[in-house]
Amino acid sequence: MDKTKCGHQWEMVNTRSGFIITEICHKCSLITTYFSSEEHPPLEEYRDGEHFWNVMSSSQSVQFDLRCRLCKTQVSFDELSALMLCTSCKKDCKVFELLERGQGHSVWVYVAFGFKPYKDKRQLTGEKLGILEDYFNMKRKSTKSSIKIVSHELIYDEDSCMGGFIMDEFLLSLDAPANK
Amino acid sequence: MPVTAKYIVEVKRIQEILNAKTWVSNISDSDYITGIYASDLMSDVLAYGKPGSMLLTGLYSVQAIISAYMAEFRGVAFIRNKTPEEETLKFAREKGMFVLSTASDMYDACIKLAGLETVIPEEAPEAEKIHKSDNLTTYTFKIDGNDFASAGMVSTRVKAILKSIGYEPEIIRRAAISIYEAEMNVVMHARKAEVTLTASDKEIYIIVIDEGKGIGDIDLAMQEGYSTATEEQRALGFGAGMGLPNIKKNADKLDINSVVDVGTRIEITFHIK
Amino acid sequence: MKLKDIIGSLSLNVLTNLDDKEVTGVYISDMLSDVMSNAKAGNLWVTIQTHKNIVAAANLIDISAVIVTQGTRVPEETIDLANRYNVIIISTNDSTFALSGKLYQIGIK
Amino acid sequence: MKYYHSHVIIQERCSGTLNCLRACPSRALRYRGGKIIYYSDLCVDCGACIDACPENVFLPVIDEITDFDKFEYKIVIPSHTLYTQFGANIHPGHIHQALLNIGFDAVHEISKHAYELSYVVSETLKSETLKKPIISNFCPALIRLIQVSYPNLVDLVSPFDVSRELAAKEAKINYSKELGLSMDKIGVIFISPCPAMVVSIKQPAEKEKSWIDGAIAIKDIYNRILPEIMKLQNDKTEIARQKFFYYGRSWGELGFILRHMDPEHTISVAGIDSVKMIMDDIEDSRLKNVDYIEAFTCPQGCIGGTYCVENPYISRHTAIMLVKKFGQPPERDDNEINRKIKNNYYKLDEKVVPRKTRLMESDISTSIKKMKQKQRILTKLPNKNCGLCGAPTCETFAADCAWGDADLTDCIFLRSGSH
Repeated sequence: MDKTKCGHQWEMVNTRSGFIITEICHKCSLITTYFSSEEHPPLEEYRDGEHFWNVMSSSQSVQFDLRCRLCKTQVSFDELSALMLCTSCKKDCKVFELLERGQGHSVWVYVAFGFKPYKDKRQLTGEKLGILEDYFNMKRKSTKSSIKIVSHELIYDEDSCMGGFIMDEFLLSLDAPANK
Repeated sequence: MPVTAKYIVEVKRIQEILNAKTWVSNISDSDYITGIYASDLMSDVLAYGKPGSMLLTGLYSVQAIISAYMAEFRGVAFIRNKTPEEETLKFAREKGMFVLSTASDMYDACIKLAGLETVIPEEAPEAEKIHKSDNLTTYTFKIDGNDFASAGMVSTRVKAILKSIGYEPEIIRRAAISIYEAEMNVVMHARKAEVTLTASDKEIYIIVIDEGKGIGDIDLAMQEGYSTATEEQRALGFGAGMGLPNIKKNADKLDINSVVDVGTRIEITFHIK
Repeated sequence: MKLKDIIGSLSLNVLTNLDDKEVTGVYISDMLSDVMSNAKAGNLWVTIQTHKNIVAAANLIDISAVIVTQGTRVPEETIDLANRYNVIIISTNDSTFALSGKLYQIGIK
Repeated sequence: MKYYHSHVIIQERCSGTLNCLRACPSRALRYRGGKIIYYSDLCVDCGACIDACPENVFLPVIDEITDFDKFEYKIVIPSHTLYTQFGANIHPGHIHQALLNIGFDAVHEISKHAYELSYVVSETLKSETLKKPIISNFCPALIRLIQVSYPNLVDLVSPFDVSRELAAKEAKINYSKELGLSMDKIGVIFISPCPAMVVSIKQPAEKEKSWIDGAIAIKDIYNRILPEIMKLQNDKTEIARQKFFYYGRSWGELGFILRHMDPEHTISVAGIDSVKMIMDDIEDSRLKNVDYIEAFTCPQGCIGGTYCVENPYISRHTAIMLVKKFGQPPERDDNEINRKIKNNYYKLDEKVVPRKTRLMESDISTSIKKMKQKQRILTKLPNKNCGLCGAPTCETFAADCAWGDADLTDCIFLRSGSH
């Protein structure tokens, strides 16, 4: 079968549970994020080249691949750390612009975040974002709305992002996130 | 009609029904659990889980077993064939808990186990409802008769708890005064007593049950200035005969039951507005 | 099965706007990442999570409704967001386990 | 609300001795992930951490003398406590002269105002309808303690401004008139015995803004004025008896506010644990016939402050000797004071209000849920208070877990199951 012509039907395979760990170097304030299948992040500060890493947070999460039922093409999404539903924001942000444009047509914008530091790590390609978007839209039954997945690169200021993250940061903590 | 579920199931039945793999057993054939709590959120396990239950969870962190232990659960069953970590198993072995895993997902596991539930309809008296609700916390304290040196300790601790919960200062003040007076009564007139504080979003409820000489005439004891304190006690500034009247003045509800030469039971209630 | 029938027969509290949807199956989890990877469109999602992030997950998967158990108070913020995204949030005082039994009894497999 | 605090934490200096955790009476400190965690909402600025840390991790935030060069005219108000730091043979006049020698333009004495204030309070206490006992607001750490732990008592806090503020107000107004300078060109600097008073100047609990422009620690100024004092002693300099040199009868030790009041209906207490006992008694209405309470969180009163140099017991002795040798009551014009009372000259603009802490939930049900979790956790903890989890006690650890700030696995006893 010609894979380029296949009208892919994606399914989620090879799901792996683990933790998204965020660390900060207290010397240069650089932040790094990575996926680990080990529950316990390094407790003590450790040195890696010129950086001194300290754990900031760890959230339970999953990694997965998408595979086409028809042509068996398998795409890994190891570059994806989390999806965030954009809800409201400053006007200058391109993602919010997209959201405002889409609202009337019920297009909901999700931002796919990669792992930090963004410039040093492989990030999701536009093609992969498209596949992910197709997968979720196909999975959805609703005809009234659809979703759009965009890269974190469109965000104006990540630190002020107030969207809804699909990650499980607070499961282990005894404080229910509702009260945060 | 209020319905309470009675759930008593042998652990080996659970194993069979869920077709579960046993990682740590620590259980005899006749061991049973009295409830099932299905959750991935450990804060709720601690807040609402009932002792004797089993935790059904998809959270495979070691926190799961620790939270189950804190909530006095008998064991944990992991769903979706999760392989528990060695640390979890070690903890379970040390604390005498069981660890199972099943291929079912949460809904599947729940409905299989739900069939075992014996549902007994039960008329719950209105008064007991609040004490059966999840929104309360209970503390017990002991008081020794004649221990003037420690008098006031219970009141201080109760006050600290009420403050942490965040009740209005006014109600805390009234509760503190009432408990202090009740405490003094025990110290002066009884051998020992147990104080139980139940705090909820609807009321603060305090029971003081003492073993002692009891109150012969409650109406008389409720009169300001009436006192059976000894001369020595009065010389020290105690026993002005204001104890019970003062509680009545401060409490929203006061119930006294007493049997001479056996003891007294005082129930003090404060309503939260 | 229709959502309105389920709400009616189990007398659940609807916290958001309600339009009737077809319910297919139940998914129980308090982990958003788990819901994202395992729940199916049309599922009833049973959880005790109340953070606004549940709206992001429910909308992504096109969940028919979220049922919050244990009478947990759902923050305004979550309800507002759910209304914006047509996500339905329902609440019950039952525990997750007790509710599953009832859902099964009324015939949701 | 962002609270101003008396110290900054220099994390790099900390090797994890845990001394501060145990010393902190408000349980505001934790040690997690190699760092000190500071719950500033619980902090009462008592300075115990500054004293307890052998590595100087807690750096007091305090002004330097050069910070005041921007003012055209600098008036210094020494805390009573300063006079007790040099021994009983040093006349307070020499201390004043030494302060002038190092560059201040004027010294304004505080004890006149303390004396005046005690009269104001005594007059007020005669009122039958007043809610009693009145709690002295002299010690700012006590005010923070009441705001955080005894919210029911805020109404009892003295409604009058404290002597150091009254002194600053008078100095600023008078000098401004005398010199023809606008008030913002006149700097009033307080010499403080403790971090709490510094905070009360930077962020007063009961008014918009302090009359004082800045504060210097006694220990910082000590080394500057000591050589000057020694020089004055050697030269046998006559003490200039300028008109603002009043020698009050008291110097900041426990009991000094009460000197001028009726001892039958007053209680004096110092040291944070003892203060808490008294506050508990007030809450339970257990103190009968007490009209006024003077309380200090430092042991022995202000002479036990973190910024003092001398041992408080020696300071106490010095204080007694100073009163005996040089003490003379300042003149007091009761009619003038009565007039000012009528004009609300002494009254504070705002009331002290309770402070919300991180442990207070918005609704009772959530609170109860948390308390229940805490209680359940606590029963499973070893109650050894070892501090290895990074919390000072098992109880604080249980609360931290319930409020989501700590992980159960931080407890080494829970992990290894060795109890």
